[in-house]
Amino acid sequence: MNLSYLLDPAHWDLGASGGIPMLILDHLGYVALALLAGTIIALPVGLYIGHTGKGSFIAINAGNAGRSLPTLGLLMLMVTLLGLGLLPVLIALTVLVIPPILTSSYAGMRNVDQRVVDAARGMGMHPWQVLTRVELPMALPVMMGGFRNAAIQVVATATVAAAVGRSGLGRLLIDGLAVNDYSRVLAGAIVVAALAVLVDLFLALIQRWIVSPGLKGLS
Amino acid sequence: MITFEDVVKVYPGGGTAVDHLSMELPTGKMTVLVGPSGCGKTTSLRMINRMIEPTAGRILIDGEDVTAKNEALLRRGIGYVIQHAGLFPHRTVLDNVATVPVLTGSTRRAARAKALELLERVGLPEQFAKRYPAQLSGGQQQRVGVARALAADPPIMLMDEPFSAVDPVVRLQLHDEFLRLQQDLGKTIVMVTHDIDEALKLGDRVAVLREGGHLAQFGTPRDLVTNPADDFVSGFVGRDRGLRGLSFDSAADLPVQAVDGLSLDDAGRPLGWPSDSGLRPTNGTFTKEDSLRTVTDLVISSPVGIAVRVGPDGAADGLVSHHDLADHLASRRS
Amino acid sequence: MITFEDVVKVYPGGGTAVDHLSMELPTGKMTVLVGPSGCGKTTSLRMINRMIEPTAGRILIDGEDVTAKNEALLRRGIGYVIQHAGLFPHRTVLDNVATVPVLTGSTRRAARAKALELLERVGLPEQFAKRYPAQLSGGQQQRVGVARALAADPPIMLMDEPFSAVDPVVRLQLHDEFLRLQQDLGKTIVMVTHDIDEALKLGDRVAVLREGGHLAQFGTPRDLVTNPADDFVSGFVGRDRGLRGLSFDSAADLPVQAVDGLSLDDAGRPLGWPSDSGLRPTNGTFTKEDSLRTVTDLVISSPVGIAVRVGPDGAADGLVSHHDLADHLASRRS
Amino acid sequence: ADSDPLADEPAASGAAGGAVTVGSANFPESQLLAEIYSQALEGKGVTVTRKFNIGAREVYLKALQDGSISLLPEYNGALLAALSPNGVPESATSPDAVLAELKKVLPTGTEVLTQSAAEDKDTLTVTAETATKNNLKTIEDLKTIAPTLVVGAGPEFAERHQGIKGLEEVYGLKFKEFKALDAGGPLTINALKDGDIQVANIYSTDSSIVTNKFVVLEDPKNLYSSQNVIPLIRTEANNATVTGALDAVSAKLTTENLTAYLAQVQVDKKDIAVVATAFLSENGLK
Amino acid sequence: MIQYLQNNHVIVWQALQEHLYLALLPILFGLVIALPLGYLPVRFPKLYHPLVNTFGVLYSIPSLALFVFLPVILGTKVLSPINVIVALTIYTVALLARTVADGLRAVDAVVVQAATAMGYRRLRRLIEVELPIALPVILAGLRVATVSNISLVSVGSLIGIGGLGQLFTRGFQLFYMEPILIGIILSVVLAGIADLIIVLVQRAITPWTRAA
Ligand SMILES: Nc1ncnc2c1ncn2[C@@H]1O[C@H](COP(=O)(O)OP(=O)(O)OP(=O)(O)O)[C@@H](O)[C@H]1O
Ligand SMILES: Nc1ncnc2c1ncn2[C@@H]1O[C@H](COP(=O)(O)OP(=O)(O)OP(=O)(O)O)[C@@H](O)[C@H]1O
Ligand SMILES: [Mg+2]
Ligand SMILES: [Mg+2]
Repeated sequence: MNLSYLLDPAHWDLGASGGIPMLILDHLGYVALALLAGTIIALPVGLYIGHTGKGSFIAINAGNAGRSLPTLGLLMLMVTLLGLGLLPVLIALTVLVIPPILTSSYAGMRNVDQRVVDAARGMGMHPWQVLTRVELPMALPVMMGGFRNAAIQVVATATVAAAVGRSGLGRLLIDGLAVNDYSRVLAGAIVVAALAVLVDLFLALIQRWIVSPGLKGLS
Repeated sequence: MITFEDVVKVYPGGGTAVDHLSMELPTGKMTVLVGPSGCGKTTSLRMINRMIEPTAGRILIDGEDVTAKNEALLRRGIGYVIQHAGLFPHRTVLDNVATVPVLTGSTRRAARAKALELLERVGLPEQFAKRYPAQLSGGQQQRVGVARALAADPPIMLMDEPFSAVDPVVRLQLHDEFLRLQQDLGKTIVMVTHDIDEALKLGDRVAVLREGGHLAQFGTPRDLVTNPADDFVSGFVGRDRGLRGLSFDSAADLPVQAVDGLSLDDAGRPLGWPSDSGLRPTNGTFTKEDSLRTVTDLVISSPVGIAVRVGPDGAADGLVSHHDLADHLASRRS
Repeated sequence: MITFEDVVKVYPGGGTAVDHLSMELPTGKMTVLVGPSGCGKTTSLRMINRMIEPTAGRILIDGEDVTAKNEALLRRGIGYVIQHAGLFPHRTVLDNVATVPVLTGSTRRAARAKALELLERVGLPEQFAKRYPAQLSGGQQQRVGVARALAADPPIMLMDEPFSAVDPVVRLQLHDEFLRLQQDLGKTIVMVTHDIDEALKLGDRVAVLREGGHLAQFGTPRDLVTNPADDFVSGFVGRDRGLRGLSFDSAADLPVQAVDGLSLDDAGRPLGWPSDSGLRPTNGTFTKEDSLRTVTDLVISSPVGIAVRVGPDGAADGLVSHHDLADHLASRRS
Repeated sequence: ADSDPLADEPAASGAAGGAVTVGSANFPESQLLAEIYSQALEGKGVTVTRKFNIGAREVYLKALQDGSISLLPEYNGALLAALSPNGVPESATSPDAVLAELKKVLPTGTEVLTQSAAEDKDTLTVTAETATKNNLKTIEDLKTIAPTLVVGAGPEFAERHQGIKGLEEVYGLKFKEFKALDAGGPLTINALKDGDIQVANIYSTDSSIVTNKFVVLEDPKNLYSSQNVIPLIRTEANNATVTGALDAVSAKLTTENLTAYLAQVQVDKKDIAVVATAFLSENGLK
Repeated sequence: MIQYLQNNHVIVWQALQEHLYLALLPILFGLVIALPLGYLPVRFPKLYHPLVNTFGVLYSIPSLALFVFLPVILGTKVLSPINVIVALTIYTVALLARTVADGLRAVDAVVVQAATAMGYRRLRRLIEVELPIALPVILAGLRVATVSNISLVSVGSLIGIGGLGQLFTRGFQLFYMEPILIGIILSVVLAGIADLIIVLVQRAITPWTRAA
């Protein structure tokens, strides 16, 4: 295993367009946009289904069906349909993050102890207050679990963007592969895995911050 | 006063949970709903704060139909203690208790101060305030549940098997605390249990429900024990009816003999019964406030068959023998 | 006989759970361990089948140290009924009960036949056999737990709060069934509970443990009630000690008066006490097999202060008044 | 990793009856040629395993060396460039000269067969608009404006002598930016069309050049030397039958017919296998 | 699309077969490895977090990188399907071992104690009591792993081994939607069928979960 590419300071030049820092930035950009889009789409649906119990069959199966869509195929399909540009990458990655976010927000809501919800209603909370003050905070540990899963997955998978000519850490893999430079591929793999771990750690910190200590051990 | 007027609840797909229930629960008193599992106790209770809507009939609070009020506002004025406490796991004990005051517009600061006071009141010292429910024992959680329901100082409290999750020893302790609290507060309380002992001990009124949501009897604990309406009620009240009945009779009018043959200390307090092998313990004493049941027990457990009555200062002021008691009990008849 | 010889259990990091415990649990009898939460009951029980190893001391079964035997084999010979039943959720009721026979090499067919018989015995008809535990009520699950422990026909049974998960009414029912079963089977049973009533009702011997794993008293239920070793035991046995004590005294020697003034049917069975307003119910009768407690209760609850004794055929054969009872109770002294 | 006990297929075996694993690069022409080779070999009773679409030259040469594949369609000039670490000798410009040089540097255990007349060169291509505006005819004309232009090609272009390096050494071109896309594939072509890049590396046989009226810049300094299609094969997989079949194919291949058949794949979206069969039968090879 | 299928049914069929084999073998291997591995943290609870973290990192290595690296590490040939199989097995293990551990850890301690007290020895107890009870959780994990594997295989097409993924690259190179669409549909259908099979198996072997 050859770490020369990774350790070469020239590849860590902050400004260089093919440098690792820029690639990380682009990569994180895809990741963040996909997570944002996925959350906007999946979270309300998951919460609604979990809250009402209506359509849980759909939630579970849509989750699984979503997972079965091959990201690479979807990406290539989107490129042939929509042309180059950022949109195809975003669509493919968003489809990837929807299932874990959907199923975890659904499961988080389902797992909320109904007796507690009952107590909240019994104290005179309005439905919206029950949702925001009781159900959501209690569902958070499970929801964050799903979100972290989605994040790890999308960090690893965003590398396929390079297969359709986009930037991101996948460049190290695709370009390294194309010129038979294993050191570069290795650098890519390491940086991606490290980034995934860091993103996960970061989210774990957020989780600690927003999840009530009273729920420790309930996730 | 809470009035049930011909209330019926039929669950869609289920049978009749509550069947033409009419009763009046007096203000400032505790009414206990008791009956076997599935007889409609919880359903009846939850119709009061409209967690469940009746199929027919009306429920009035002080003459006003509960359906006339906004649901949420109605509930904020009614404390509700749920089985297993139903505490919010994500909030500290303090914030659990402060919930309703905050909901009703109190400042967080004021609500917390109030909550602290209430925790004190239910026997939880300040150091528990910052804990989360998961860090409390079952009995402590129940207390928080009660404190939380009291927080808005609601005139009415609903309690669904509030003491069922704790072991018998702790339960007895909670009962006593609760009775003391209620003496201070004088709330209108509706409580559900399936433990007849609990019902008889805590209730000012007891409503016995039977399968299918029928009211079998509504009355004071004494009514139930001494005049069960039917076999179902007498079966439910169980064995020892005679002895149980004695708990409602005061020992105040029980004639006593002069104190004699008992060793006393300087202050006149009983030391024991002299015998060949030294002093034998009295095994307890009673006062005028005790019940005939206590006296009966003392007579029987006394080594000499005589129970000792003491005055407020603890000095022996009378004796009751088997025969004295028998006379008194026999004379109550007819 | 199960012998505890100076048994000590100290959990790593915890305090002493069992402290120099010595006692002898007689063969063919039921011994109940009772005491407040955390006093070491479960720990003591589980050292018998080596689910927990003692820190010091020995436990012998019929003189043989339990550590001399292979763990798994030892356990197969000891039935264990765990709190909340601990049934295997993935096996039918029948296969749950058949587990140990299959483990010990019985054919599945034979084990199932046996299991079916046992289910019958604990009051579960055949149609329950194919169900899964989740399809049973709490009380039914407890019965399956008992049947499962009985399946290998072990001479010894350990039961950890076997009746705690069910409501009071069902619990009484299970108690009675269990006493009947034990009368047939005559196993050596060790049971844990924290309910003193249960202990006094079911145990041939009762061991009262106190905090810190000390044995406070070991004796028959009657010993405990009439001669509590110390304040802890008398406090634990609770109020009504006098009345409780009467449960152990038979009504057989209680002198009775001739039957008089009671309306009887043709077969001599009591109909009630005549009065101006018609017949008043006797509120129950007793036989020579009943306890003095039952008689006391009947006398008190009787509308005329007189309890009616009946013979095996149900015909009234004697009357007991308040004074008769008082005489008898008083005469038992000294 | 030269002898691998886990290898699941007898890929490297050049057994007498003939069993050949045919590979291809990851662009349609290479796949078409590989399919033509495969069908021709099958026609002669050779057992063929297809492992197409492997990747860039750097990758598939590795596969050839470790025996994962035993035959590939190659281009003599590009292959020579890839195998000459110190650059291609100036003299090697004619097909035969290239072939002679190539034979000197072939990895041991591999050989090339007769090369065909069909050529598919790497080109630098611009849109007609760019060409007119800047008056571009040859690569040399790019010299002044190169620093304002983005060039797009497969990722490997960045490191190759016949890519960015050679352009700088031979023509002194320094582009504003290099965009890694694909080897003359749709990314590159679309990027050129859309103006994301101004200069593209496209293969000369590519039908999109005609369709889009792209302008191929001339290569006066012969950076892209002759690029004749030539079979590259592992020696142990070769035998008379194989050589015979492949030589027959090479004899019929011309730049024109290759371009035409490739257009059937690229433009008409015909199946590669069908087009290959058509080639063989229309050229009397079947 | 029909047209394309008619013209290319041989290729599509081959791709489908290859896809199936590349996706399902790792599931099998992964399951076999994950069962004992997932049991470890049950036996030695201290191992739980280290194991979960390790699997988390493994799962975050991009598949393409793994496909490329395995030949270097294993000494396999670059085009050998073993690379893909090993890579996907690693992902399967990373997913499943955790599920197995979680499933086993979630088995009611009271039930385990009951079994011990009845005289079960450790191994038999694991096989007859703990594993069956953990099955619903494990199978739920297996469903996710299977479906993910089936969609991951196609990434292999970037290095020339990818089952239905070959249809993606082929279509992409020609800028031609049909093969991509066919590949996606077949991949999804394959995943759906595999998922359905697991669900049916689960229904058959865990009848008690439908009780109550
Ligand atoms: N949401 C519901 N839908 C249908 N039937 C219901 C519903 N809730 C309760 N029931 C039925 O109505 C009857 C009364 O239920 P309820 O909960 O009031 O009983 P309960 O007296 O509180 O019993 P427990 O002591 O077991 O709590 C029962 O037969 C129950 O099965
Ligand atoms: N595994 C353990 N490690 C450390 N301490 C323990 C452990 N198990 C029990 N203890 C402690 O040992 C003491 C006795 O526990 P045990 O479970 O025997 O009590 P118990 O009498 O059965 O109580 P309960 O009525 O609550 O079941 C308690 O203080 C308990 O906290
Ligand atoms: Mg209820
Ligand atoms: Mg215990």
